[in-house]
Amino acid sequence: MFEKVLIANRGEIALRIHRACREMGVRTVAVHSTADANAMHVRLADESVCIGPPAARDSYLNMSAILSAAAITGADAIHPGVGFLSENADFAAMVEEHGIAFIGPSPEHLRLMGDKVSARRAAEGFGIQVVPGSAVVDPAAAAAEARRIGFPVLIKAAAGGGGRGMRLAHSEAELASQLPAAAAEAKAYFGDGALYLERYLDRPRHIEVQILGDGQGGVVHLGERDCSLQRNHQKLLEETPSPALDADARARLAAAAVGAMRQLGYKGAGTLEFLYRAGEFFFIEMNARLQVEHPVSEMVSGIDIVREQIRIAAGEALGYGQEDVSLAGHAIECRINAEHPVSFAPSPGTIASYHVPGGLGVRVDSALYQGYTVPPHYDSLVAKLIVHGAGRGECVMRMKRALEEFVIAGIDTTIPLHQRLVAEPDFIAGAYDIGWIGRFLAAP
Amino acid sequence: MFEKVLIANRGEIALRIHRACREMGVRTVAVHSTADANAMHVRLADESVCIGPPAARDSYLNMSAILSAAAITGADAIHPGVGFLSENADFAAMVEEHGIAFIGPSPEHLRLMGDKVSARRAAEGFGIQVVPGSAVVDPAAAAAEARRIGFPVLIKAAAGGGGRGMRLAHSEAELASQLPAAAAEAKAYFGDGALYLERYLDRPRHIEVQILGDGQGGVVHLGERDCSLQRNHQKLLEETPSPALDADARARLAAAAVGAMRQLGYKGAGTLEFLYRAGEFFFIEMNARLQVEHPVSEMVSGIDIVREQIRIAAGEALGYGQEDVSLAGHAIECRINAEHPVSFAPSPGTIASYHVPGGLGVRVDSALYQGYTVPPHYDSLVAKLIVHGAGRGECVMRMKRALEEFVIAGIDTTIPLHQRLVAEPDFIAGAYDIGWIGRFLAAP
Amino acid sequence: MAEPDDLRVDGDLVRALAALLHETGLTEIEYAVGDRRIRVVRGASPVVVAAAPAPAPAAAAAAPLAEPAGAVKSPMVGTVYLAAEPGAAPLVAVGDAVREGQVLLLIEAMKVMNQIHAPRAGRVSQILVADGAPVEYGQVLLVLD
Amino acid sequence: MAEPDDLRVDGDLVRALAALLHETGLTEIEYAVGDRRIRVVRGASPVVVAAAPAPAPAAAAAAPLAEPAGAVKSPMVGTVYLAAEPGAAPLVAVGDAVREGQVLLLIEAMKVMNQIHAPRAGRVSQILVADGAPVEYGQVLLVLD
Repeated sequence: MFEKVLIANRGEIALRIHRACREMGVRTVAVHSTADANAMHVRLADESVCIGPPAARDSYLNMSAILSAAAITGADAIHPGVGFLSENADFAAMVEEHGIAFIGPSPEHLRLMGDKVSARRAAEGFGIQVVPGSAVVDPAAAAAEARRIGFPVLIKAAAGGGGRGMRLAHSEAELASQLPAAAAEAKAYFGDGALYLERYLDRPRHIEVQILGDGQGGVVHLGERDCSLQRNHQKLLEETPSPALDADARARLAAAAVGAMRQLGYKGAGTLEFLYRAGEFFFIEMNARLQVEHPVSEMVSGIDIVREQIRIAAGEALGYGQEDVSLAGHAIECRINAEHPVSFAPSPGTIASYHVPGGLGVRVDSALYQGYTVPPHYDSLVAKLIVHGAGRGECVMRMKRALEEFVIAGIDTTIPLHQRLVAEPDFIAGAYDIGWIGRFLAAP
Repeated sequence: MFEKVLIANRGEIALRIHRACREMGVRTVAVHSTADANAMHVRLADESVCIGPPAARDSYLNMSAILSAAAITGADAIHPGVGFLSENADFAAMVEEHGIAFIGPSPEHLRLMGDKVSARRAAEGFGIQVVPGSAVVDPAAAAAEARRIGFPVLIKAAAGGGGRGMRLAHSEAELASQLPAAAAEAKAYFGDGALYLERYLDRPRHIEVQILGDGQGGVVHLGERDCSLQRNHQKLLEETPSPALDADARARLAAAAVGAMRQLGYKGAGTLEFLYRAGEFFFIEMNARLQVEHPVSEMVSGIDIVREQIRIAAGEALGYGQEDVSLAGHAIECRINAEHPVSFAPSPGTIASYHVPGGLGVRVDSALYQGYTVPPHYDSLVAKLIVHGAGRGECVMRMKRALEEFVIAGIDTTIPLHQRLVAEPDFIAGAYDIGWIGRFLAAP
Repeated sequence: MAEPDDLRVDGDLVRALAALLHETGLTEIEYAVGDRRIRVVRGASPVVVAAAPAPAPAAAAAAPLAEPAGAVKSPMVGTVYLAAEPGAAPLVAVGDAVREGQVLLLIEAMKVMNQIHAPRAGRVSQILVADGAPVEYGQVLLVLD
Repeated sequence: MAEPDDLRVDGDLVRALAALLHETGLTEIEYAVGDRRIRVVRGASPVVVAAAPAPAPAAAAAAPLAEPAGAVKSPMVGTVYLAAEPGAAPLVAVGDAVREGQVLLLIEAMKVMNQIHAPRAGRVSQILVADGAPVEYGQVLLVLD
């Protein structure tokens, strides 16, 4: 096992990793920008190193500063967390070249899954259905492809993610007019103008499967997560199991994901994301890293995903099979952002008072504390409220009462939005799709 | 189901009950003394009624004030919580006479279990071994009985509890000299000078079984709890499963407890307490109510014990059998008291800062908040920190890191004591008995 | 003219003013007589209030924060009655002079009627409860001048 | 009558007023008699400090809170060297006058030696790092007068 893990991230996920290390008896190094000198994970870590100014490109994305921090502290592993460098194959390779373990998949797998086209090709190779579509070679070929898969079609940046730069075309004329703009946008956002065309699915759900592989033949899944409640492609609330799946669909999905990861020889935690509609799953991408919403899978499986990541990176085998994993009850996570609950205007600032809900089945993952100042430089996620219950109904009621108890004063948060959400008949019925939040927020 | 439950208690257990009600869609009435006007459960409840001055006898033990509060608010059930009136058969009967449901066992069962002698007789009737001994009729009979069961013997108040008024006699001479003083003490503490004599067990463990019965034939157990870590008969830390039991002992214990409760037709949550030594269990008493340490059983079973109490009191059947109860992983609870961690001097006062640990497997049951003032009138329990993990080792490590994160400033608490405790080799090995804490604290 | 050694702090005065601040809800009092001057300020002390979730409405009307000097408070939880029996005239009315020990109100608790007696002689200046209303312990029932 | 130079701080008086502030929950007391006047204020600021758990020790020495005006800070994380090569004389010593742009120290990061230049001319008044020590971003390396 590692002696000392450097946590190359910030906020609640850095604290999450610190906690897992602490519980394994592994020492921690927090790295931080000058804006995060008072962050909770910095205060709790065994050691901390300031790696740069507030801008992420000069601190949390500064590979040489992070590697230098690992060198001066003698860390023998780096956990990249979520976002920042977590899916950067070059960083993973560089870490390993320095004789330090990268807590994540191999650089090859990061590279494979980091590009939508190669990821999709790999999925097809593993026998997983993908959304019909293909790379855009030229406008004429794109038009022919669009006719084959049927309008409306979605134009995406091949190197993109997070929903950025997606465009919908309902006709050949629209397609022709959208392509140049989409290419320019892709180039601007992602440094690569390559485009991708695919069938547009009407009101699908976003359903993903949590995988753990040890790279030694061991692969298990921890069930699916339904992340359909998204605003501008940002997930707001996730739950497991999905209220939309029956046992057959669930078994098919899990078998496809596990089979693919076994063929790939995948090492680490990862998530295969799918669109689901009317009994059919279409692979969209794989996140070859920890995900923000991993806690809901932990709540139903009892498996500490971050601990498993660390064990796997240290060369340990899973040591258990799918038959040893039992998924019990239901779990829901609300992402609490430092944003106005109606306008979604970011709301950094000082936490005037902070009181978290407690009791049975309630978990809070947050790096906030009373008196802490949320800096304006990073994303707005400040707390994850996760509840677990025997069934979905109990779980929804528990989330309601936990939201009632949660006090975060001094900044605006999305708690009031979540309170509205969990009282909505559609949510209570589990009847929502990836467009539901957009329609809900647009309603008068 | 009830419309409105009056919570006849205070502190964290009142909040615990409020939470269960809230999650069932049941409205809550908090009753409180003038000292508790700013208590968390009072703030969160749908309604609140001040029932008297700080002294418990005039407020939380004031039956007519509580019944009047139920009358003026229209509550259709009363949950007595833990302590105060929770085991008072007269109160339970009075509540029912007023047409209000008492969330607890029948007055008859409270009466049966409220007296050590009748409880012990009942246990023997159900085929459960008790510590050899009997009621003290006169000094000569007591001496004969002591010779039969063997010295040393323990002299207890028949109506007592909490370890008060217990005396050890190593010889007939000691027995003769102790009896009058013990009778006087029993009279002073419990209003009843009747005494009880039993075999003294050397370094036993305190192991208890959590039971749920619906009074309609349904009885399940939720495993045992090891509560051997006690200071002056006050539990400090509890865990489940007990590190001392093997599968056979565990099965025998559970079968005895479930069998007894089935014969009794017990309705409600209850706990049968045993002393355990060298493979043998001896019944000591039954707590016919919710217990402070119930959360550890909830963590491993996934069953909300307070919800079950409410459902049972509302006339519902359990609806599941022992085969549906699966006990997974390990759970530990640390009782955090407002006391100096070395001198145990009570430390009421204002909470200057409060920050609870979070993350996977961590639960906090506490009614504290920053700015709250712990009143000097009641017991010193201010928070319960409960952790759950796949195994005992993981659980102990999680408790360590959670204790590190817990901040309660402005008053003294027993957090530092718990930090010492979880680092002790004997605790880590699970090698402790009911005298361990006493020896640990007496060590230089 | 005050001598230098006259600058002693009158703790009782400050305490009295602090009590006035609390009672009145003011946050600052400044007082000057001739060349003597005192000013007391109370901060917005938001911690207690802010740290706690929004309080739920009380069942019965909460006792007023600043209670009048002649307040007669409820010694028990129950239902208050202003008259000895339904339809009868109220036991007392605003403006009535009452003797010490005179019955002012009745509170029913556990099906028992409890008489609430005047703690001293005086004149009824306010009646703060309605006939048949629920009352909690310590709630102000009426005020004697 | 007190002379101006008589205005010494009466510690006991301040302590007495501070105790009164605590006792009464006030945040400010101002008191004046004639030309003598005292005002004590209690801020509501301790929350930030109190709310956080005890900070863990930093890997490298934390930058001092109040940094000197002529502080030269590390632009990167790495290992600092005072000499151009092992065994050589230090690049600068306390008391040396340096030109703008002169190399003061070296920081090795990612196996690359980076020269740290004087931002302006001046005299080296303090060197705050040891040869071979790890440094973090923003850490004060040396001070120029």
